[in-house]
Amino acid sequence: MEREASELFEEFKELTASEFFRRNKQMLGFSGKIRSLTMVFHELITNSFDAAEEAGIQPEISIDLKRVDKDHYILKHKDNGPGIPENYITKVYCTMFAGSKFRNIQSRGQQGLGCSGCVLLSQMTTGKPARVISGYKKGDEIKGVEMTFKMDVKTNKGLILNKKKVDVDSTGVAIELQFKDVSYSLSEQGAFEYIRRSMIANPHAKVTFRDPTGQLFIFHRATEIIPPLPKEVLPHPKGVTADDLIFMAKHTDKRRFRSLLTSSLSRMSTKRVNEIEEITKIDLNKRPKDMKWEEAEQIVELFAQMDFMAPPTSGLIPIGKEQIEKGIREILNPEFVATTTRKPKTYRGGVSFIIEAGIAYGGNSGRVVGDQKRSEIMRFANRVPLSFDQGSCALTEALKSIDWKRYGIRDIENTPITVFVNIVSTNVPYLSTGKQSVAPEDEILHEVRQATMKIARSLQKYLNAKRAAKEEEMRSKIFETYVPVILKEAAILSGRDVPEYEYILAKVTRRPKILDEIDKETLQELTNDDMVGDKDDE
Amino acid sequence: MEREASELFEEFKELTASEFFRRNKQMLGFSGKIRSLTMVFHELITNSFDAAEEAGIQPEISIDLKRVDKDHYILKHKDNGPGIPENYITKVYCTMFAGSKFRNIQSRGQQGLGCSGCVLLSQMTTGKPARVISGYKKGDEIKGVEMTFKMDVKTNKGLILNKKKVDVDSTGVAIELQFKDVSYSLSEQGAFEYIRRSMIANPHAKVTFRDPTGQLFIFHRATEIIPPLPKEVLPHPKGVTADDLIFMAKHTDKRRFRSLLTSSLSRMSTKRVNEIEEITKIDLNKRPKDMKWEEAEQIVELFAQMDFMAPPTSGLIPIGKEQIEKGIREILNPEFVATTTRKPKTYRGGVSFIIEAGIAYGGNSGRVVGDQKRSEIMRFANRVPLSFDQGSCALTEALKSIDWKRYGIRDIENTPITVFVNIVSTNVPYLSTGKQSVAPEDEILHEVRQATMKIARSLQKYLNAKRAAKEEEMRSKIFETYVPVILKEAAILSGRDVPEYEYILAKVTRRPKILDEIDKETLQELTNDDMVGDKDDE
Amino acid sequence: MTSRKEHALKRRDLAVNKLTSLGDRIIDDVAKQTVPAIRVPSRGTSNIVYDEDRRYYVLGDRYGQRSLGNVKQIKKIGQMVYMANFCKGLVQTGKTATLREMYYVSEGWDIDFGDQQESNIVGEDLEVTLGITREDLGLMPEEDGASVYGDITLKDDDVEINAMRMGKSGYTISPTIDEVELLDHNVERVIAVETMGMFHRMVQENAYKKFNTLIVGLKGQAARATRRFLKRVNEELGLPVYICNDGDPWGFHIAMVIISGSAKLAHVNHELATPNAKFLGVTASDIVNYDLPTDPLKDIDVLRLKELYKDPRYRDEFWKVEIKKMLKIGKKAEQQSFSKYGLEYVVDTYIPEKLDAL
Amino acid sequence: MTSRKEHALKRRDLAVNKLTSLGDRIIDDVAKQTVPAIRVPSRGTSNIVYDEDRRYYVLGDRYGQRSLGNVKQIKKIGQMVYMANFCKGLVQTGKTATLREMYYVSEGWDIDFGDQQESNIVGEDLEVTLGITREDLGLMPEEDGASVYGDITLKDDDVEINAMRMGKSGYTISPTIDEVELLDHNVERVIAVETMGMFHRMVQENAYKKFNTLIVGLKGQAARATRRFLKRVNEELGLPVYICNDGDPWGFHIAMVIISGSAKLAHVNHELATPNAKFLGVTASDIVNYDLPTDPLKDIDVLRLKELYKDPRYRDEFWKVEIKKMLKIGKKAEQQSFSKYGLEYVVDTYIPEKLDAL
Repeated sequence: MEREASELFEEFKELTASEFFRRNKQMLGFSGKIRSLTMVFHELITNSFDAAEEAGIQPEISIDLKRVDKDHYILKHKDNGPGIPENYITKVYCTMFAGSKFRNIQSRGQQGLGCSGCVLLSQMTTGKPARVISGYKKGDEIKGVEMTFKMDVKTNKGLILNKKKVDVDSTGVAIELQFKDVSYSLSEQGAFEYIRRSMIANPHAKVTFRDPTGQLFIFHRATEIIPPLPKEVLPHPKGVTADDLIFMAKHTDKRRFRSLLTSSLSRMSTKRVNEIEEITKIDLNKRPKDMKWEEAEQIVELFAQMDFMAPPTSGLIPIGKEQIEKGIREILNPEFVATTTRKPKTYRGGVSFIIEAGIAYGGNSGRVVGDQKRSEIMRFANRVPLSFDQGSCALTEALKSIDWKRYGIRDIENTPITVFVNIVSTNVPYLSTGKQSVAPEDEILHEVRQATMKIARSLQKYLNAKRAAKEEEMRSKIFETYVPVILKEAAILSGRDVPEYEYILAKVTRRPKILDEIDKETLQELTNDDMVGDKDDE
Repeated sequence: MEREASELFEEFKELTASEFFRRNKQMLGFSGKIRSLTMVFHELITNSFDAAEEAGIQPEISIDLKRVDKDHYILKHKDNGPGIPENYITKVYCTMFAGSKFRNIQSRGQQGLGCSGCVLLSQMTTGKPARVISGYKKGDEIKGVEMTFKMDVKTNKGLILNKKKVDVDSTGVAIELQFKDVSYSLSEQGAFEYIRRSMIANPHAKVTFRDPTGQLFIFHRATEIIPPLPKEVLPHPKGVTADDLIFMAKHTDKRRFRSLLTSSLSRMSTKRVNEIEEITKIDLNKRPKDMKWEEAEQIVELFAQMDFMAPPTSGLIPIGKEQIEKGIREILNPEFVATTTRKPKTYRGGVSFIIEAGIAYGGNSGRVVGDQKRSEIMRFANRVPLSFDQGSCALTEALKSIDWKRYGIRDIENTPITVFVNIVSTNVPYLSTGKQSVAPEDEILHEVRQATMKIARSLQKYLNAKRAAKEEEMRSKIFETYVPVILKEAAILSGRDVPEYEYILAKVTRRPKILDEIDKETLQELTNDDMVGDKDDE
Repeated sequence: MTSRKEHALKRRDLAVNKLTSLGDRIIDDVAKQTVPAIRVPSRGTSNIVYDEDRRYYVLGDRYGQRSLGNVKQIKKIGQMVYMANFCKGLVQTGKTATLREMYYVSEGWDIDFGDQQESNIVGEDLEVTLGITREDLGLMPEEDGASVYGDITLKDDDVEINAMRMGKSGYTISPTIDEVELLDHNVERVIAVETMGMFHRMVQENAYKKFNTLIVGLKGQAARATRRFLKRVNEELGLPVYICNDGDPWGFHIAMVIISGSAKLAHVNHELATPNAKFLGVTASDIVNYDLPTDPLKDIDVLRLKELYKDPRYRDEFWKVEIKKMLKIGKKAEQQSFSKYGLEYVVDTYIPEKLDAL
Repeated sequence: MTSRKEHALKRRDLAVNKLTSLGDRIIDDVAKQTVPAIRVPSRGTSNIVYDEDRRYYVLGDRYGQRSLGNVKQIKKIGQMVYMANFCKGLVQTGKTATLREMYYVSEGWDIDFGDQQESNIVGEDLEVTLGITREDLGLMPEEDGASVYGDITLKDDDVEINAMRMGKSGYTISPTIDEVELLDHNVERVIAVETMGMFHRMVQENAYKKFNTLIVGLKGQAARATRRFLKRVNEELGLPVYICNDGDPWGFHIAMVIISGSAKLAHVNHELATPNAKFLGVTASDIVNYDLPTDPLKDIDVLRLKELYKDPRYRDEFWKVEIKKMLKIGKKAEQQSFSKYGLEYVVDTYIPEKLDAL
């Protein structure tokens, strides 16, 4: 019984993004009760940080999580950012693929899915509307608006239920959402650990968190310095594809291709454009829309052969080694900490990134398993903690590949160490939608290794110095104890009297340490020989 | 330097789905050269299969892959399906989230991303348009149209470059696409293995494939039976959430909630609706739009307590054990094969699924590593091979948890076995967007284990019988050899003559096998005792 | 009392008869048109029982079959018959062979052994089926027995031997000890020690004179010949036997196997166990009382002690207390650790105190 | 020739003097206001060299330091001095002790040992520093030496011993063999075998009469006392020594250590090596010629054979050929495997043929 095409295509329809993700919420990271709640915290916190920083405000967030019933929570999240103008509120919270961060700029979020995803999850699990109070400046005035709304997934738009003007003291957004089928946990993947790690990477922020038991945690600022705002960076010639050029050409308002090139790409001077024209024989004065694919391909191939300055790094704002140290000291209170921020590098030819790393030893470093301390890895991308998919992540892979024994750490698993790694980039190469693990680009692996090995050397020095101090103390004691008894015994052996030995004792006790080192080597050699001799079969 | 909100929101924009996926192509499974090409094969083949079957046609596909340059290929894919009407062609190939399979129906593809994703990848890597020839029936006439088009990502729509009527002999779609940055491979994850596995799960299909070296592979039909068309199935009450009810209520054309319930859910009789009304005291005669969330929640909670018949399974069309066996015999030519198709079960309360499994032993079963044969697992979901993410997949997990030793297979890793598992469901719970691994739902794990253990027992019987035949042969030989020498030796020991022993020899040699079995047990006990005795310390 | 030589000849006759009867049984069965089958007493743990009266382990009543009509058992019955013929030859010519030698000899048989282990098991089958020891069948262990020092005179093949006139390492008990005659002695007791280090210490400190004793150096787990020797001096000469081992579960059990026999050799314990022998030390109490240098108990030591605690051979209150105490203090000590107080201490002080206390 | 007793006394005096001189050196240094340091010849592999003339391993010229001024070395120097005093006491009183006993005695010292291993190493330090053997220092090994059967008469502490009149297991070489006098003998040669199984076979088959030989049962790797005994019967009595071991790398090397000394004990090889001793078998050629039952070479056997091939002690063409042949056939065989041809074959056929061929 064959059916014809027109009949079959009667059922053909189009979905909105909201409908699509309603059917596929796991693609937003909402899978599992614990992970779902952590993802909500993540989306709201990063959005607040980004908004405040973009507005030049020191971020301050207060979060209140109330438990209504098993797996049912009310979340109140309030920030001190610039707020959202009234007519953008439902766009931010109800329209998927909408956002202000689609430029080539370093920011925590980037996909225009975060906030609307939280509203979708809330609505799907509880049917409750979202409530938002936004305070924002208009001229010198601070306006306030309160709104309750739902998401209309059929249209990918908001549906305002209620709206009124309110008086607010300051700018910022407060949102209240309800969730079911989520769960608050203290585990490594849970919401609390997410906040704690966020604070290490964002020592300039303040967060107040009231947990479901009513306990209040205040994470203070470790520094008053607001990180500079990352600048939008034009793509680097080595990082664009022919498709990118064609895409730019299609959507530009420039009249000539040459001016499109200089204005849309970094490191692209008129001199370079002339060179390109000369080599490719392509008329770059033509209108961008007339650029053919083959020509774009030709230009991109030429890019690969030309020498350009590395991409500008003004777009990359690392946390900075001092700030990381402050964050670590504030949260982990370690015995020793070393941090480093590497110089910018590029991967895949043109995407610049910076690796920062920190090692904390002792204090509250490491994680507690039973009554033992184990080492732990804290991964971050643009200051955002990566809580999941540790196994497949390039940052983990790079750290695991380090031979820690070379740095005097015999059993890294069972050492109270926290290793912190942050990758800063306008374009972090995530492995999947969940944005929880970084792709193993060679240059990234290399940089993480280099950064960590550098600070591991500092840790080694610290541990060595600590050991040396202890040894020096024992050294004198050994001579004072052993010399008299040995000479007494030698006297018995020779059948003579014990001679005066004050001079000898003083001589060996005061012996400069450097000599010992040399002798140690001699002895080492001897001992090694002995060992080999012992193992040597007859 | 604070900036105010309105200024910040000047940069606010909305993306189309196409733009979004252009920036995130890895979310469509396009990551890595080999995987990208396999995904393209996957999308086109499943689409062709689905289309042909939906139209009641025995699928026949021909594929031609030409290598233009390193990592640069031209793919020609032609099917014998019902074709696509002219005005739907660009929708199918250029609009993301558009498709005809968003119903609750078992089909291979389901997300409305597949074909348009392939066009997007082609365009992004080569800038070349797609060329499609579609033949479709209109009334008694077969119409033919040829089109070249591109995708306009800014609008998520097609951009027709060229269109003309053509004469065609039969219905079906031929598409020609170019790709760069992809790679053809013979590995387990490569395109060739993908086709081979597809043929095992779809023995009713015929595929002709010309590979880049020009070699022609013809995969013949192993059966002429076209699988029946799966029916659309209404959701089961135990599988819906409050959000689903509200969503249905919002988009229904029914006038009363009670009629919405009976018409939108399976197993929902008027008697049931009356019960619900009585228990919840909710007026089910009200208009669907007036249904409140709390009421929907109340109804869903009640669903959980009520007894319903299991979901109708007319929507689930398994391959069938005979058909799997045919597919396996055609492709693997094994020494032994056992297959099974389980009864439908449900997971998460209301989603029905069927597990099918097959075991092939000997012949071309297993995969060749070096000069050794290893076992291999072939995973399928609705007849579609799952090539990636084997590690995290529930099907793999269930198979690995089986104690193969219990089935007489001592070293499963190094046995020439292919284990085939197919999960059939209107809603396969994939772990991620790539649709390559199944979530570990308890019921699914259980069914896979049960199915596989059942056929493993058949395999065990086969292997045992094979061994037994060999043993029986050796048995007679042993008696004929040993009895004379033992009696000769016993005679020497006793200092007497060797007695007549023909009768005894005949007696023991002809001894029925069943007695041996019993004696074997006695001996086993004795031997075990001996062993324990030996190990026992003094 | 018959002389040892006559005694030995009697034992040989007995062995030959028993071996012959095995062949008879099979030939008789065939003549009666019955499928021959041999009943072999089971040596599994479930058939090894502690005999409270005899104070050692014996075999119970369970049997297994070796039938000519069973494809798996026929090989074993064949091996047994071949082995019986081989042993008959040994006994008749007065020779002996090791199991290893027999294994190689079996290469020429029509039914040979897969490995040494298989031939050892069939050897035990034969022992237990005929109810005589492997030594009586001419199958000797490779290992020599203990060293003996002190005033005892033995007669081996017409040679008279005095164990105080054989050098510092004394007389070595040979596997054929059953054919040795105990001629004469001038001692009051026997003290066996676990290690040769302690044996030489005892010799050097003239313990044999001080205690008028034989000194036996066990060299760890006592060989069958050693156990047979200790049983004979105890029962034939009426000498009390004392065992002084390391203070750990292994030392305890070396002594216990001498006293109450081993589970594994339950079928020959009546020839090997010396139920009258006494454990002299080192005990957990000694460790505490003498403040000995110790090592901590390892996991395996603790495990072994707990096993011993449940073993019927350790049912005496003395053992219950000492095992519990050792587990409690979590320490063990070697005999030689008495050297902490000087090399002579063990002979001058420890052993006299222990003997007094008994 | 001085009597063994005088010889022993001389050795004792020498030991006491050497020990005293160690104390003198330290006291002298202190008196001269020099930090005392003791030079200890290195026993590392790089300082062990094969002496082509003497045909055994000796120590080279490299030294290590034990300085009172070095925080790591001072402990070792202290342990050495304490141990020297302990040994001086042993030698002066004519006693001996095991290393284990000394380890326990050291509990009372102000500088003790972390573990037995540490005290063993310092013991070797003392041996090599003073240039005398541990036996001369009164430190005896725990283990007894080989068993000896045959017509030789020894004198140990005024007791005369004949090794053919000591029972079937013969005379046991004690660790104090250096104080035993070789009084008289009536043999032409010495044949040493690796296992006690073979020893008893040789005794039983009257090999001592047939070949007019002493039979020595090595019990695996030869103890120091055994090696000293073989050297003495070879050099003092002029008896040729033949070694008949299993046909595998371990059997080869047990023989070679007797012949050319061990690397590990390079500092005392002049007292232990018997360069004139000869390897009698089993060789790879024997395996082939006599068609012996074999086991396949294990990985570790192959590895060991390749090591031996590079060892200077195996530089003879004979060894090169036999090692290569064994690697090629990939098989090894035990002495007892001759039982394939009957128990008497090894004595009646194999050994006579091998002795003839030498």
